[in-house]
Amino acid sequence: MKALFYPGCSMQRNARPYLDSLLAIRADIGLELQEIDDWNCCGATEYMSVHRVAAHSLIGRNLALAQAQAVDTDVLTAGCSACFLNLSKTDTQMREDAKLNGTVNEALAAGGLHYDAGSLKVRHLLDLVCHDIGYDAVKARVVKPLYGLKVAAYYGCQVVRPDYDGRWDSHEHPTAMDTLLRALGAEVVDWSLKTQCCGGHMSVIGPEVAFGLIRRLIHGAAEAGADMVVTLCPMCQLNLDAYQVEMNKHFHTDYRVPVLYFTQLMGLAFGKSAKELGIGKEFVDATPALAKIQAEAPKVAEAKRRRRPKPGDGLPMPRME
Amino acid sequence: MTAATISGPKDFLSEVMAATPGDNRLNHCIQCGSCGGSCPSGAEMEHTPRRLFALIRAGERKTVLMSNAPWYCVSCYYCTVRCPQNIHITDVMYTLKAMAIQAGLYHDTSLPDFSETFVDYVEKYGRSFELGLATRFNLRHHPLSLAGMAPLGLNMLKRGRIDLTPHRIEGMAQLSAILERAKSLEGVLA
Amino acid sequence: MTDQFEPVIIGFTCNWCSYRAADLAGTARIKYPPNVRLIRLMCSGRLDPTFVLKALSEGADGVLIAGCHPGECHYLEQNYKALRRHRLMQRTLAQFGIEPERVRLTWASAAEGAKFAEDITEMVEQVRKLGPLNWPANLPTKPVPVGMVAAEIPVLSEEVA
Amino acid sequence: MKPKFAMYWAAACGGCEIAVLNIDEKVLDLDANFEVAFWPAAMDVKYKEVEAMEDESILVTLFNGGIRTDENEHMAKLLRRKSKLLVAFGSCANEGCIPGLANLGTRESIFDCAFDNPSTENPAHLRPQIACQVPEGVLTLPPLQAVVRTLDQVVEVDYHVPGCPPESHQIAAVLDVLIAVVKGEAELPPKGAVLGAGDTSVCDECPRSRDVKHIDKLSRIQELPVLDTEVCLLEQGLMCSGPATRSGCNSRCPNVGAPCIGCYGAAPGVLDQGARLMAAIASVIDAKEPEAIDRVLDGLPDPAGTFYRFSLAHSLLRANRAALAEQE
Amino acid sequence: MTDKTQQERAGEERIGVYVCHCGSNIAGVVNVEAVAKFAAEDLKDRGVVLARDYTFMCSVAGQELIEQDIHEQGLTRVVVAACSPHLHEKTFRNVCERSGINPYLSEMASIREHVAWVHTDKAAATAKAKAIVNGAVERVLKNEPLEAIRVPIDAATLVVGGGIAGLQAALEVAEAGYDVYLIEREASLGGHMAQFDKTFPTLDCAACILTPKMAAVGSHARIHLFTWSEVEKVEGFVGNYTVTVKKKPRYVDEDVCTGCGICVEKCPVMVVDENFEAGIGYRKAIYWPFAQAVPNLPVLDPDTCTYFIGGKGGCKACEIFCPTVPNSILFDQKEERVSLKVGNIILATGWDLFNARRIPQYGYGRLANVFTSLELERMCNAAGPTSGRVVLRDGQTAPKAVGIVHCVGSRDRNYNGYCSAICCMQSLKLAHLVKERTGAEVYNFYIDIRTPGKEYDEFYLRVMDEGVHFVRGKVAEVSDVPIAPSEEGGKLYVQVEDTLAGLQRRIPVDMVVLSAGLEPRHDSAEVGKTFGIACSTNGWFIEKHAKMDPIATMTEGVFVAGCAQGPKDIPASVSQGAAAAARVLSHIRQGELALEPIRASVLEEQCSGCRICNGLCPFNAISFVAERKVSEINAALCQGCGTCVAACPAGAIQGSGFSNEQVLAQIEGLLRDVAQPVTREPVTA
Repeated sequence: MKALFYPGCSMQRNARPYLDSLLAIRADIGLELQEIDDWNCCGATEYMSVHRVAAHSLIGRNLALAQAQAVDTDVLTAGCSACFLNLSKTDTQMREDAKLNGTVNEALAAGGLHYDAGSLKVRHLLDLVCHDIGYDAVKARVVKPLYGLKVAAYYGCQVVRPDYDGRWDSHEHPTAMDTLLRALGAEVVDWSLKTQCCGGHMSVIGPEVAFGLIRRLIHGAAEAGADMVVTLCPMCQLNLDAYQVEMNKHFHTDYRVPVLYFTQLMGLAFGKSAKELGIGKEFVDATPALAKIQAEAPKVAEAKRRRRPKPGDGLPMPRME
Repeated sequence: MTAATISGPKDFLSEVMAATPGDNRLNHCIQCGSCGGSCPSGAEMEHTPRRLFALIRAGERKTVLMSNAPWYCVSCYYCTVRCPQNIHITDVMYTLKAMAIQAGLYHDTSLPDFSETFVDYVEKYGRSFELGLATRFNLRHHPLSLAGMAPLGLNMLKRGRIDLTPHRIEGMAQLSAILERAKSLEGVLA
Repeated sequence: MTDQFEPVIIGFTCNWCSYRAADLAGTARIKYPPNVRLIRLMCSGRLDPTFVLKALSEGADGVLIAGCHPGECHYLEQNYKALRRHRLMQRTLAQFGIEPERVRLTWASAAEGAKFAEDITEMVEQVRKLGPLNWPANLPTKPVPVGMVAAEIPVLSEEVA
Repeated sequence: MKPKFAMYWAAACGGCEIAVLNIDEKVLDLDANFEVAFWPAAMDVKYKEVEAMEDESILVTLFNGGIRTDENEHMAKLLRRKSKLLVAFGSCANEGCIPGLANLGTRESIFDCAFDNPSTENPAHLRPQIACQVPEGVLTLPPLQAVVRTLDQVVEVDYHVPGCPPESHQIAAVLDVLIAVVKGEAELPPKGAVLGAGDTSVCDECPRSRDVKHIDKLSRIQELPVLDTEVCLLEQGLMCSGPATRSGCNSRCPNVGAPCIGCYGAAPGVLDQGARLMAAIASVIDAKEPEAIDRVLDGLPDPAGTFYRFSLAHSLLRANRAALAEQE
Repeated sequence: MTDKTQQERAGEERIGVYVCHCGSNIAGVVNVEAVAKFAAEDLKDRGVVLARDYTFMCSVAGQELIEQDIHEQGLTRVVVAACSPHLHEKTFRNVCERSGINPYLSEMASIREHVAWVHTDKAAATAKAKAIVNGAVERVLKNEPLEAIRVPIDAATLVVGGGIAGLQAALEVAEAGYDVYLIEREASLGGHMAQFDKTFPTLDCAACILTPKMAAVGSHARIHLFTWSEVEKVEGFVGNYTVTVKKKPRYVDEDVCTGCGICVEKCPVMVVDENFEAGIGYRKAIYWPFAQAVPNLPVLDPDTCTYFIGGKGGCKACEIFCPTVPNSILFDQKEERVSLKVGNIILATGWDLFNARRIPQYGYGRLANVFTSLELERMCNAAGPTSGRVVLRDGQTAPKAVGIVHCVGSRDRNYNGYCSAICCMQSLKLAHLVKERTGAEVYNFYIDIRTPGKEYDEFYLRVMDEGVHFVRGKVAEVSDVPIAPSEEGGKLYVQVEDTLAGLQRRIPVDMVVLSAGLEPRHDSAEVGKTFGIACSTNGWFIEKHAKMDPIATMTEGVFVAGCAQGPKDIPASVSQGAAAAARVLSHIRQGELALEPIRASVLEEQCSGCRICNGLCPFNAISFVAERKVSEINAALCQGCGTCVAACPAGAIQGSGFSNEQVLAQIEGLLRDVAQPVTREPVTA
């Protein structure tokens, strides 16, 4: 499939491995990306805090450029959660709020641009991979399954919330990335924190708050037995990876849970080299975790034969539908 | 003639609602606290979102705009999706931040300053500039911790994960024109 | 009142929701402009396009049709018939040169007095902007033919003949 | 002396005149019982001679055609004065018919359409003039009025014979009644009566089988590959006006697989045929969401022209607003 | 229809117009004298012979004024310009009837709700009032005298649902001496109430007060029980319904089985009982729903029975051990259909529990020790899976701290926006039971405590006295993960803003109980369709009037009782069941029913049988008579909406009370002040 691509500032630099790994795997999954020419920063969560109309106009410029440049696609994708949310938010709010729509377009007109709200479908990269390209297509490309690697799928906040277009099965416990990672052969641990906050910009402006949140996630992943955390967002990666070191200092702990992008794991399973995928640029070294990958699928204990419940057995768990 | 439902001078609640896009439903708050309970940084806030909304209703403009709460919002949107009244809480936080900056009310300038520094870079280059942002922000507000954070920056540099110079987009003039017009329209929506 | 144009609008309401919404607006003393005159039908499904045409041709500047919300019709789903008739009527009326704002369909539950009042207020303003409809009655024609000026009698030229 | 009979052709196609001739040998009965005083299509009698007649000296005038020009109006008033019984004969006189569809546009748009279209050669964009000098003197044309009006919108009408044209067997029946009255064998029908038509709608005479209706698509006849010969055309997605059209034609069109286009006008007691059709068709559209409804309605590209194909000039709205505005 | 022109009719009729002041309610804004004068003078040629204004038209004196005028002035029609017809239409119709003119020859003009109360400009309001009066005068001229439609009432009654509301209704009707058919979808009567342990606020044992009622119904000679059955089709109309009931196969011979229970004992299959035991207990493949089931007959579940699963082979233990002759186990039993004739129907179909899995942050289904309130009800019940012990999912450990979360799925626009009405009291009751049985610390997390019932708030205070903790705040999430190093593992943390303290709190507990709300039955829309009644947007059956008639529905002869109409507690359900029965008994005692004559009818001579109208009636009142090629409307089924009247392309359907002529005349009247005069050049004959 083809999509317009908004890399965003982070992917260009601090999340370069995310971009590199995406570029490395795109051909395998048949994803053609058309980068928006001369895009600008999305404003992250900061611009909106200062000027509202300007923030939407800043994002509007990207949408307008994308609309004008689009060839054979109306899908606009981004890998960064904040970039994705900003693009999606402006599109949605322009659609729902006629006044905002008019005002933003008036501002865009100053630059000779115009955006028709709703003309693009703004989608996060993971959404495209899971729901459009599909698990089967991904599975078909796996040459080196990630057998034996235990991973915690971490979605963070802004991809699954507020989820303007209803793309995910849950705002709290989504399963798409879990299924994707299983398709790669990895074992996905069950944990309760997959959409809890990584600290966001608090790591810069209020590190103590952020450290607490980072510790909870890292501790939770480790408790659940994960060898690594897999993420889909540059900010989450940065906070959990780079600030893990700072957090350890703060709490006098020594967690070493590496944090990689899902695209990097896809690349590994597709047989790409670690270097090609930007593995090695992370702060917490992923090598020990990746060494656990085995050639054979681990044996799964056979399901226990059903027997008649006896007094003293536990109460049955609720059936999940 | 207008319907009697909208009457009297604009109170603070109406003002905040008007400045927040879409059907934000702020007037429907039932004070249940699911926002405050869900907030990752709620423990650090001077007022939980719920309490801020009660204060907004009470017309306590100054208290609200001086509160650190909006600045501690990490945009995780838990409150928004969990709110039983579907109030666009995160968006309201953005509104309050913008209002606080405009009114110059928030007492600790570091948090607004972070946002404004970020905005400065974007307006100058069209892209964000992490090194500049971190350095400038920390120099101004946490000069002592700068040294402590230095290894982090160096390591970023070593791993090729940070730029030494900002990247400027080609259409800077166009972007500036758009932003300038946008700022002149800022009041239109409220 | 100033001498601004005061449109006259005929409103068709259903007995169960919208007429009661109007009652509620009254009980709640919600003010709205006095330009709408209501007719009670049992259901918006009773709305015969004939009524709309009759009203427009008899001097109304607009027609408001109000029923229960979709899915809440007291006769289960008759308001959908009103919806369908309204959409077809809009297409037809456009060919008669009647603006869509003049024939408005709205839903109001018995609890939505305020909403109904707002709908009326909004519609009155819209129709006021459009100006009077003044549908001409069946007047005798004054013969003022297009492009024909009786004073100058042209000579029939050869080539045209 | 035989009572006098007249027939006049105003804004109409002439089909009504042909239809009268189509009554075959019945026309001899007409001749046997009436003296034809005025019938421009059949014999040469000048307007002046009619003007000279005594008022009410004509027993019955069959007036076909609507009122489009000053001449039409003049003749309608003249014949009203000269006739005891004025019969609006055929769809044009009764409800405007196809010429009445021109009411959806202004005179200017009618001229533009007639004299400047892809099939005309008119580089100077000439338009007909009401008067024009020729060597022999001044030639005049009657001025076109703003809208087509029906006969009863201009003068009082005694009887109505609908149809485009009225079916010959119905004309024969009407003549039989008139002759019986002349012979003193029958009473005149009550004033305002509709003669030569049924009291129900076309479906009553239509042999096609009918069921509950759910329309999920409206098509034009050429868009349907196969047409069932037994089943109601509306149920096959064709816009058939039969349910809202007065009976009397023996469902001529549906019989041969063409939908009824409504020429006999509204069913008895109906104020506005188009409104009835709108209500009926919209009611049985099988869709609830506005978009889905619109998709079905897209199959009806010209709703006003379809629902008011014959009855526009006699409908509640009568004409496009712009055309009516010129009237004043 | 009449051939008379409006003008001719106006000449014959003598209309009285009465303009009410309603104290100052109307007169304060509308110049009532001017309106009366307008009617008297300007509408003289429309048949108005007198017009009066009076302080209170609805007062006895006001009514007498009209009566007197009818007698002395020979009025033939009456227009009252006053409040909304929804208030006093009946009043003035009665005045007409008393005075000898047909009640439907009166008309109300609403100049209070629609004029005086909503406008401030007196001149404009007066002008509008005149227009409305003008419309009413034109309309009343077209009104036809109408007579109520009378239908005989079959005394047999159908009650759908054997929960507490249905049981009450069935008993009341049967006790009055009439036959009742009681249809229950499950295998036993009892409904949700049978699952409970204690009932609030008195803490009566639910079984102790319910089972005698079940037994009374089960043994009542007048009550014909159809359990394990569903209503499939309803035809006919009030007084004369034909109901088709589907009896699902029980695979047990109802006439032979003695209910000895040997089959259940011998059945080797044990499965989780998702139904009665709310998923925390077990049952056999052949089972009783519960010990006191009425009727006392087991039911075999073919989806779990070894014999059925194996393609009808193997096991058959139930059949082998069945002691009756002939054998009560009927593996070949088929679905049956029974046709019943009834005059009235009471729907008491109850509620479903909100599915707590829909709120992922509360962890139900994921975190073992998160329970629903219904699970806890079963646990507390001495006959339940834990014999009344309150334990964690391991089946052993008693909790030391329990959090009860209120408003789960209720008062929340993401799920159900409404308040489920019973959860506060249920939560308080469960808090009491947990405290009583385990001594645990119990926390109630609530948004508001709603205790608006007799002795309810007293119960709240009692539970407070017992040391239960109350935290005001909607729970944000329940987590099994400690955040701070100081937090203990193995606990559930209830994260909440204590809104009264203004603090974010994380309270460690062993067990979380979710007070799940009440939802309409999952198939309420289909059931509503079967019975010709509508559901609100929330899915509850819509009553005829929210306040004045919460028991009847828009379909005559169909009544609602209990939670099918909306969430309510046991006393309210019992009351509504009894009330529905009273309404039915009133119908039965009247013998026949007078229905409002606002109906559609087909003028057969004008109907050409096009069948446009045939699919339009949701009440199936329109049928096609093939022999005569015309459509026909059953007046008793018709509810008078008029959709078919509007849709008939030939104008062959008449709507009494809201005829084309009436509405068109009203439009003319309403617009007389702005209409352009229709002029036709005089024809000189």
